[in-house]
This record gives sequence, C-alpha cells and structure tokens, in this order.
Amino acid sequence: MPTPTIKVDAISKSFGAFKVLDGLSMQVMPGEKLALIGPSGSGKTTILRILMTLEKIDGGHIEVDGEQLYHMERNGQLLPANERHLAKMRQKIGMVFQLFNLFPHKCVMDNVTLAPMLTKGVARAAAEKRAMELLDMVGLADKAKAMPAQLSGGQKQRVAIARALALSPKIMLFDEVTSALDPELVEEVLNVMRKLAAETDMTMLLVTHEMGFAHDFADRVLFFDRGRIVEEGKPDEIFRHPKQERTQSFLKKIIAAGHRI
Amino acid sequence: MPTPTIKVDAISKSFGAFKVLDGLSMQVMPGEKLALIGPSGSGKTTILRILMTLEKIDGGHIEVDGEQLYHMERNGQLLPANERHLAKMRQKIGMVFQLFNLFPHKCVMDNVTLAPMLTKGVARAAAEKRAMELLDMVGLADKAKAMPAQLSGGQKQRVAIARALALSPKIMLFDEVTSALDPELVEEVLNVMRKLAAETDMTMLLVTHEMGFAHDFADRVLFFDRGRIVEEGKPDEIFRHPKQERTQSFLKKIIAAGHRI
Amino acid sequence: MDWDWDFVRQIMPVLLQGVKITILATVLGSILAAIVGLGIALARRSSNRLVSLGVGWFAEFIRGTPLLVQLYFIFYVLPDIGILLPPLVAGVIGLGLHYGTYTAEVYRAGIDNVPRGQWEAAKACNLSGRHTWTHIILPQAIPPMIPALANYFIAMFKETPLLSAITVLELMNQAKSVANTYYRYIEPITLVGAFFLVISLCSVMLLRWLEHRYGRIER
Amino acid sequence: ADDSKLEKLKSQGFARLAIANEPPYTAVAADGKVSGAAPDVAREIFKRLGVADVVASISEYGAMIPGLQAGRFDVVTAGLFMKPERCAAVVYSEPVLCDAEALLVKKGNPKGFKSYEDIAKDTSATVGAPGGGTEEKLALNAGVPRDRVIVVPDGQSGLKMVQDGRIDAYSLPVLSINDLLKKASDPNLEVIAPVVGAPVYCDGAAFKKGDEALRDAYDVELAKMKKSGEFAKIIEPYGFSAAAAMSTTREKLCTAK
Amino acid sequence: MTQWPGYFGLILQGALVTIELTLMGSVLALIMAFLAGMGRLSRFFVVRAIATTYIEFFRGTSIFVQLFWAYFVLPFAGLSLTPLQAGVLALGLNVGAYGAEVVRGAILSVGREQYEACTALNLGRWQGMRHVILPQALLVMLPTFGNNAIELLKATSVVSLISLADLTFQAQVVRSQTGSTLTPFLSAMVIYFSLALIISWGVRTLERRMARGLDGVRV
Ligand SMILES: Nc1ncnc2c1ncn2[C@@H]1O[C@H](COP(=O)(O)OP(=O)(O)OP(=O)(O)O)[C@@H](O)[C@H]1O
Ligand SMILES: Nc1ncnc2c1ncn2[C@@H]1O[C@H](COP(=O)(O)OP(=O)(O)OP(=O)(O)O)[C@@H](O)[C@H]1O
Ligand SMILES: [Mg+2]
Ligand SMILES: [Mg+2]
Repeated sequence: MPTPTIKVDAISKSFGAFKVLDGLSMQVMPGEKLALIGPSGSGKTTILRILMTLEKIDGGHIEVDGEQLYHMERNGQLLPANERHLAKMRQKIGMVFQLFNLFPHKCVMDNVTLAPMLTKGVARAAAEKRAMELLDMVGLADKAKAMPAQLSGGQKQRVAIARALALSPKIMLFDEVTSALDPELVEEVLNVMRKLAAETDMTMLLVTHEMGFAHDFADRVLFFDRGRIVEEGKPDEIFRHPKQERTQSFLKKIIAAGHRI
Repeated sequence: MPTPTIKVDAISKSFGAFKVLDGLSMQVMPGEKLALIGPSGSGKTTILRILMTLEKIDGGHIEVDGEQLYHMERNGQLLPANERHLAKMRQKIGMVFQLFNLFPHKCVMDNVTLAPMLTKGVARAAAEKRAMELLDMVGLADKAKAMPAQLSGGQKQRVAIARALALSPKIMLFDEVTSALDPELVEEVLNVMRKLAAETDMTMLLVTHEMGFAHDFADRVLFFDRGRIVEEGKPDEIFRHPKQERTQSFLKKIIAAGHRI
Repeated sequence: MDWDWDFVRQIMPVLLQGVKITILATVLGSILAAIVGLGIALARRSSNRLVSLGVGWFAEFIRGTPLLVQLYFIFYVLPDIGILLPPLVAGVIGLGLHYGTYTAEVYRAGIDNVPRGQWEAAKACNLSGRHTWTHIILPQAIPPMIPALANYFIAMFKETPLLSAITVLELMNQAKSVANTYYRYIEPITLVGAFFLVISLCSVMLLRWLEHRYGRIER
Repeated sequence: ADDSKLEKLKSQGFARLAIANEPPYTAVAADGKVSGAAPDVAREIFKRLGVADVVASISEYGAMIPGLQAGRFDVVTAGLFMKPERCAAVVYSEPVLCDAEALLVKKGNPKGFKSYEDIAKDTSATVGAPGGGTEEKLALNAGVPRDRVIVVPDGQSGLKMVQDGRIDAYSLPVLSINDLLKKASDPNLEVIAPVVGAPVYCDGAAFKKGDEALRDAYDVELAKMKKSGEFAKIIEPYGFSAAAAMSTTREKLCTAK
Repeated sequence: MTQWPGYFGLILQGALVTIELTLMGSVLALIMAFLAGMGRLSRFFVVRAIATTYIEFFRGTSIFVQLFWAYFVLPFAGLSLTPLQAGVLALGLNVGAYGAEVVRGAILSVGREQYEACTALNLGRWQGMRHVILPQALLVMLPTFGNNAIELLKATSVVSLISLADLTFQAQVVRSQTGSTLTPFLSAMVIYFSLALIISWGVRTLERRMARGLDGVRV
C-alpha cells in the first residue's frame, strides 16, 4: 500500500470553548477525489483550512506526503513547525475559496503569475506562458487582461482555480466553490473541475452542498457532523443507502429542499 | 370574470441606459399563486419592487384591486400619485425579502407589532395578541422575546413572513425568500409558505430559483428573460414541455447544476 | 467699526507672509504625521506586548491632551533637558506627533479593512510575510486611506494658529500683530477667516475628488 | 445723559476691569485673589465714585482693546502705555503707572546692548517683546527688522527664551522685568535698565470712546488721590513711582511724536 | 517658598471651567449635529442648503476665528455674550458641524434594505426614521461622538484667547506667578488626559449598554 497523501491523526480544534473538531482522523490516498458533506457548522471548512495552515490545531498530527505538517523532526524530536517548514509544506497544497478571494487590484494574468514569480522565482515570460495555458484550460484565455471586478462570479472562480493550479500543488482543496454563484453560472465551474479530475492525478478534497456533483465527482464521500466523521463510503453507498440515521435525515432534508442527488 | 387583483399594463423601467423592463404586461387574479422564474438579471426582482413601490416606473400603468397604483384620478384626470395615495395602496401589499430585513434592534414581537401599531393605530394588547397568533402559525411562538441576531436564517425568514402578514395584506410578494438560507433550513420556510397558500386566499407572487417548489406551489408560472415574459403557463407545461427555446435552455442548465424540478 | 478696504489692501502683504508660514508648517507637519502614524500603527501591531502597549498608551495620552499644551511643553519645557528647538521645528514636531496619533488610526483601519480572505489567499499562494504586505495588503489598504489622511491634513491646517503660542509668525499671529499695531481687529481677523474658508473649500473639493478616485477598490 | 455710564455702573454695583497677567501691574495670589498696582488704584477710585466693587478678568494684551471696544470691559488698567495711536483708539485717564523700558539679557550682557539701536546694528541679534506692545514698536522704529523682533506671548516665556538662548534680549518695562527675574532668581541673567533713548511711559486707565464722562469723573478722583498722597501709598509698595506719574500729563504723552 | 496647594487649587478651578465648557458645548453640539445632519438629508432644497452652508462654514473656518467673531464681532451686531456663552457657542457650533457629518453618515450607513422594509410595512418617513433608522444609526454614531467630545474638550484650551479662565489659562497664570513651567503644564496635561479617559470610558459603557443583543448591527 502506498503512503497516504494526507494522514490526519486524532486532531482537535476549538474556537474558545466551542470544540469544532474532536479527535478527527482520516486518510487520503494519492490521486483520490474526496467529497466532504454534512450540515452547516460540522467542521468541513475547518479541516480544509487546517490543511492549508490557515488555522492552527490544538492537538494531534497531520502528515502530508509522508512529512509532518505542523511539526518538524530535529534530532529525533518533534518540534512545532516554524514558518520556513510551513512554507515548504504549503508548496504541496492549493486552495480555492468560496468567495474566490482574487486580488482585486491585479488583473487576471497578474493574479495567476504573482505567486510563481514571487515564491518560486519563475521568470515573467515563463510564468505568463504557463498562466495562459491554465487560463485556456479554464476557458478564460481572452480575459487575461481583465480586472476581477469585470468578471462574473463563475469567471472569478475559474480564475481562482487557475491561480491555485499555477503553483502545481499535489493536493487541491475546494471549499464550496459554487455556493456563492448564480445557479446558471454553477455549471461552468463544475465543468472545469470535472476536466481537472479527469486530466490530472491531483489529490482533491471538496466541500460542497451540491450533492449531485459530489456523487459524480468523488471516489469517496465523508459525512461530517459536529466535528466527527459519522459515515464514509462510496458515493452510491452514502447517497442511496446511508447507514447512519444522522446521514439519512440530513439527506432527506436536502432532497425535500429541492436538490437533486 | 372578476377584476384582476393586479393588472400591469405595458410598464417600462430603466436603470440609467439599461432597460430592465420593456413594455411588460401581466394580470394576476384574486387568490392566484404565481411563480416568477428566469435567469439572473431578467427583471423578476424589479417587478416585485415596483409593485411594492420601492422603485418608480418610467411608463405604463398598474392597477391594484381596480385602483391605479402610481396614479390618482382627480376630476377625471390621471395625476402622479402622491405619498398619501401610495400609503393607501401599500396597505394592500406585503413583501418578504431575500435577506429578511428584520429590524435588528427590536425583538421578534416588536418587529411584528411595530407596523400595525404605528400605521393602523392598533392598541398594543391587540397587536400583541395577533402577533402571537402569527408567530404560532410560523412555529415561533416561543421566540417572541428573542432578538433577530439570536435566530437562525430560517427562523428569521419566518419572522419576516409573520411581520408582513401582520398588516393583513391582500397581496404577498416573496423575493427569493430561501436563497440566503442553508439548505437544511430551506424546508421550514417553504412549509410555512405551503400552509399559507393552503389556508388563506391571499394573492401571492413568488420569485424563486427553487424550481421544485415553484412547481408544487404555483397555479401559474411566468418565465422572464431580459425584462419580458417569454413564456407562461401551468407549472407542468412550463417545466415538462417548455415551448420556447430560451426556457428550454434555462431549465437544462438548472437541472445540470443539480436542482430537482 | 466699519470695514475699511484701504486698510485691507495695506495689510495684505503681511498676511500673505503669514499664509506662507502656515502652509509650510502644515505641509511639513503632514509629512511627519504620515510617518509617525505608520510607525505607531506598526508598533501597535507588534507582538512584543511592551512595545504595543507602551506605544498605545503614549498615543492615547497625546490624543487626549490639547495640542496647545503640548506645544508649550515642547517649546518651553524640553530645553530644561537640553533639547532646544527653533519655533517652527518645535511646531512641526508638535503637529506631526499630535496628528500622527490620528493617522495611526487611519492606517490601522485601512489595514484592518482588507478582507481576511486576502490574507488567506496570500497564504494559500504561499507568499512570504513581506510579499504579502508589499504586493497584497498595502496596495489595497493605502488608496482608501488617502481621503481620511487628506482630511487630517485640512484639520491640521486649521490648527496652525496655535503655533503663535510658541512665537511662530503664522497667519493668525501676523493678523494679531497687525491688529495690535493699528487697533483695527475686524479686518485682519475676518481676512484670516476668509483665507481659511477659501483654502478649506478648495481642499474639500480636492477631497471629494480623492474619495472618488481612491475611495473604494472594486472587488 | 453723559453720566449714564457711571450711573449704570453704580446701580449694578461693579465695574469690569481688564488686567494683564503681568506682575507687578497685576498679581494673582494663590487663593485666586487679584491685586497689583493697577487694579488696586482702580478699585479705590471706583469706590470713591460710588461703584462698590470691581470685577477683574485677566486678558491677553491683544484682546484688551477689542474687548473694550466690544463692550466686554468698562476699563482697561493693565500697563497699556499711552501713545498717540492708542490715544486715538481709546480715551485715557491721567497717567497712573509709569515705567521705563528695560532689557533682559544674559549675565555680562555679551552683546553689549544699551539701546534698541544696538540690537538693530547687530545683524544676528534677536529681541523678544509682547505682541502689540510698546517694546515691539520701539524696536521696530529703531530699525530692528520684523523677523528679528520675536513676538512672545508672556513674560515667563520671554524669560525662558533668554535663558535658553533663543533670543538675545527680552524687552519689558523695568518693574516687570525685575519681578520676573526675582521669581526666576537666575544668576546667569542681567537687567539693562533703562534702555538708552527709550522714553519713560505711563499708562492710564483706558475707557471706551464715548465714555469720556466716566473718564472725567475718574480723573477727578485720581487727581484728589494724587494730591492727598493716598495714590503713592497704593503704588509705591509695588515699586512704582508716584512722582513720575505726577510729573507728566495725558496731553504730553498723547501728543509725543 | 511657593504656595503650591493654593496654585493647584487655581488649576482645579480652571479644570471646573473646562468641564463646564465641555458639557455645555457638547449639548449644543449634539443638538446642532442632529439638526444639521438630518437637515442635509431633507427632501427640501432650502433646508439642505442651510444645513450644508452651516456645516461647510463651521468646518471650513478655524475655531480661533469663530471664537473671535463670537466674542468680539457679535457685540457690534448688538449681541453681547459673556465669555462662557461665547465659548460654548463657538465650540458647540464648531463641533456640531463635525457631528452633523457623523449623524448623516450613520443614517446613511443603515442599509437600504432597512428603509425598504419600512416602506413595505407602510411606515411613514418620520415613523421609519424614529423607530427603525435612528435607533440603529445611534449605535454607529456613538464611538465617533465620543471622539468628538474629546476633540471638544481639547478645543476648550483655545478659549483662553477670550480670557476665559479655563484649565490652560490657569496653567498660564500659575506659570507666570510662580515662574515654574513644568509643574502647571504637566498638571494640566494629566487633568486633560483624565477627563478624556472618563469620556471614552463613558461612551464605551453606553455603547455596550445599547448594543446588548444586537450582533446584527454594525458597531
Ligand atoms: N474563527 C472562528 N471563530 C469562532 N468560531 C468559528 C470560527 N470559524 C468557525 N467557527 C465555528 O466552527 C464551527 C464549524 O465551522 P465550519 O466553517 O468548519 O463549518 P462548515 O461545516 O464548513 O459549515 P458550512 O457548511 O456552514 O460552511 C461553526 O459552528 C463555526 O461557527
Ligand atoms: N438600483 C439599480 N441600479 C442599476 N441597475 C439595477 C438596479 N437594480 C437592478 N438593476 C439591474 O437590473 C437588472 C434586473 O435586475 P433584477 O434584480 O430585477 O433581476 P432578477 O431577475 O431579480 O435577477 P436575480 O435572479 O439575480 O435576482 C439587473 O441587470 C440589475 O443589475
Ligand atoms: Mg464551510
Ligand atoms: Mg432578484
């Protein structure tokens, strides 16, 4: 069995007195596409943010690609990671946010080339060549010179995906990337993600309320509730034959609200 | 044939150079439940806001309950309506907003009783009695003393519905009342609206992206595109056998995006 | 007491002399305030509690006491510990320090107003701290600050008459001096008012333009 | 109708005085009580005129004449020396307090000032004086350029500026400077008095134009006090010379060139 | 040798005058701020024009000039004010003009959707203002009003120009009577700062009171 790309081991995380993650463990294998579903507030976003090092953990361990994420080994001892170690580990991980978080003062091209040029010292010409390939892939080659404010939500999100890909991460994290979009614009983003899933062997973690897409896209689905994984399995198992009562009632409500699975 | 409750006659409305409504006409019969669907920016919200007198019209006429909305008859002449006339006409109409728009500094009870007490001079005791009935109806009798910030989105929206009902309008306007809610909370609001549709003979206009709900709820569906009504008919006709190409492509995209109809 | 246009003509050159000093003091004071403000804002973000709290209280103290008294202090008390400043320099330092505590708030708000998502996106792009500041945060934080900074510039301009307390011959002092020489008060003081009004109205227009130009970043 | 002002003061029971924050013309005791040569004389005269009390408020020099003109004060007794321009702006009583000009300099008078002309000649020298005061005008008339005459807000500031070397000399009437120096008791300072070529000046009580009747009544009482010696009794403890005040007249001072 | 206790008493008397000025000035400023701030949002052009003129005039000219006018020029127009009245008038009108912009900004900061909810509930213009908009706007205004009150406190130091025996003025008197510079000015600064702290503490307490249960409203 190959090393898991991500190995989360009994991590916990609280905000003040509120325990968001409670001894959570999970593993993600190389190239796996994972969907994280569950009710609001169950900790789905939090685990992605922890993997992206946007939040600290209170306890437990995380390995990415066989290396400790929040700890460094020095002379056989595990020390808390310093900023240099974190920066090194972050190279393996990219993230796309619900609200895109494009840099509003930079054009599309600069949004995509900024990080490779600054963090990897890629020359401008090379960075722009790669950026054009990526923009082409997300169908926005003609918007390279546009400012983010001139784009629709769906276009912004596709730029955000290109920007994350520009650093060639091994792992991509997607947090409800379509939930801020008009329904008509959702499809164009999902199409890009389908293409990505089909064409690359990146490991992908996806938080979503689009059960239909989660079903088609994921190799495995994790159902979260109150900071724990209540149930996991193949999409068909989870969506058609959920075992846990909590999962059943959640899916029932979602269906009643008019969503297709 | 009875007088239509709402009669919209060739109205037009522009924002700057952009024509949002373009010679739109429609009629709504007493007690009818109408669903307005269509792509983003097609003018659905705008027509509701015009009926609520939140926007002015540039041309055309609107009759509510047989009376002119934006005009007054004086000595056989049609004059632009003054504030007094508008206030009189507004008594017939209530509206529920996408973002609830509760008054955050007043408790639930005060939100509901404020308008009846101020605009109709209802005594506090009577207003509170009626408010309790309404809160009971929307399932929130126990939250009367809560502040809006302490409520979930679905609860807020139900308070907003009770608040609008407190003025006993003949017509209720709903603008995407569930689209700001977490999927799990959508159902509780739709339930209240189903109950309302079943129990009262109010005329109801509903803008929504929840095609499934529109299908079950409406007597008639209007499909908007670019400020015009492209197609209208019974829900089954529109959703199962749309005649216009524009309607077909719109519904296809919505379904592809994972919504059930 | 009647208005005397001949007198106005006669005193105009002297008053203009005062205007020059007033503007000089304002410009130098503003530059200092912009720098001091940034220093305070950064010091208050410092992870060293001693620095952030110390600077914080110092700034609060400066902000809570009148500039007039501070000017007296700088000019008349500091020499006792060997710091002897020329009047204009003392005035500029007083203005710069006092208004620096205000601009510090502007810097702070400007930086805080950059959405958290931008910091996070920068991290997700693996940018270093320095790159995040120079390429992402400051370019977004500074343009919206410009109107607020300009506002303090105007406020400072109107407080320059205080410098007369430390013998700077700015506009108000010139006017008083003229008035005391000829025992006519209405003309010089009214002219000072008119100068202030004209310059403020012009700067209000400039401000509107700045707000329009830099006020918000489209997202 | 001319006496109406005095009648008004009598009936309200007090007169409003503008005084300067400048010992020994004015002194404020630790309990806040105002005394000093100028207000003491005024208090006595008003008492004789039938006005029971005086209410003194300390004012900036620059604010005195406008305050008088605006009807804020009934009289200014603050060491405002009589000079032709001032005589045109207000109406003065007969002379009350007289004093010559002095210069406060560093010990040993390093620049050797004897007169305002000496200051004018030394192109690096600066002199401080109260804004709008007699000294400022004397210095300007002596040819000291505007930018070397520093307007100093008050005596204490002037003293401090000489101590700190900001100005080379500070000019005030002799008695004021002596008082300042006494309080500072700084052995490194020295007073040059009187300034050569500067006239002896006298102040008088200054009234608003139109209040000539009141002024005349004031003069009558003042003259009586001068004659009886009570005047000397009041002002001499403060260091002023009654003889000086009696040796000259308003007319002389107001028409001096 | 110097009778310090007595002179501190004088300084405290000055502090009382400063407090009195600050309180009365704040009341006047508050009234003017609401009148002019809401006036600028009026439907009637004339009301808007008057409010705008007032605001621009008093923000445009310096407080020194306004004080001088109130004290020395108004009497020529037959309106003779005591120094305290003139001080309160100038300070109140001046700070009121700044406050008016705060009131206006706060009213505008209440989201459009709140106005629309009022219309949809058929509340009249004034009813909506009184019951829905102002209560929310008040909370937004409060912190800035606190700052304005501190500005007013500091501005009282300039009334020494019109011979009002406030804190700064008494410090000056004590300085020239005792020959000591450091002690009176340092005491004055400490007193000013304490008063400023009291104001900001008061405002914060009030704010916390009003914000209870109101997480939805921007504070
Ligand atoms: N910075 C924070 N401070 C305090 N509480 C927080 C913070 N971030 C998240 N939380 C809380 O942690 C819980 C889990 O949040 P999280 O965002 O992970 O949920 P989620 O599963 O992504 O929900 P959703 O579907 O609504 O996005 C929530 O109750 C949230 O309120
Ligand atoms: N106040 C306004 N100023 C300028 N343009 C406006 C304004 N309000 C609406 N519009 C524009 O009018 C068009 C129609 O808007 P409307 O809100 O009616 O659409 P909609 O059908 O409700 O769309 P959605 O489904 O996104 O809510 C849009 O293009 C919108 O940008
Ligand atoms: Mg989330
Ligand atoms: Mg809409």
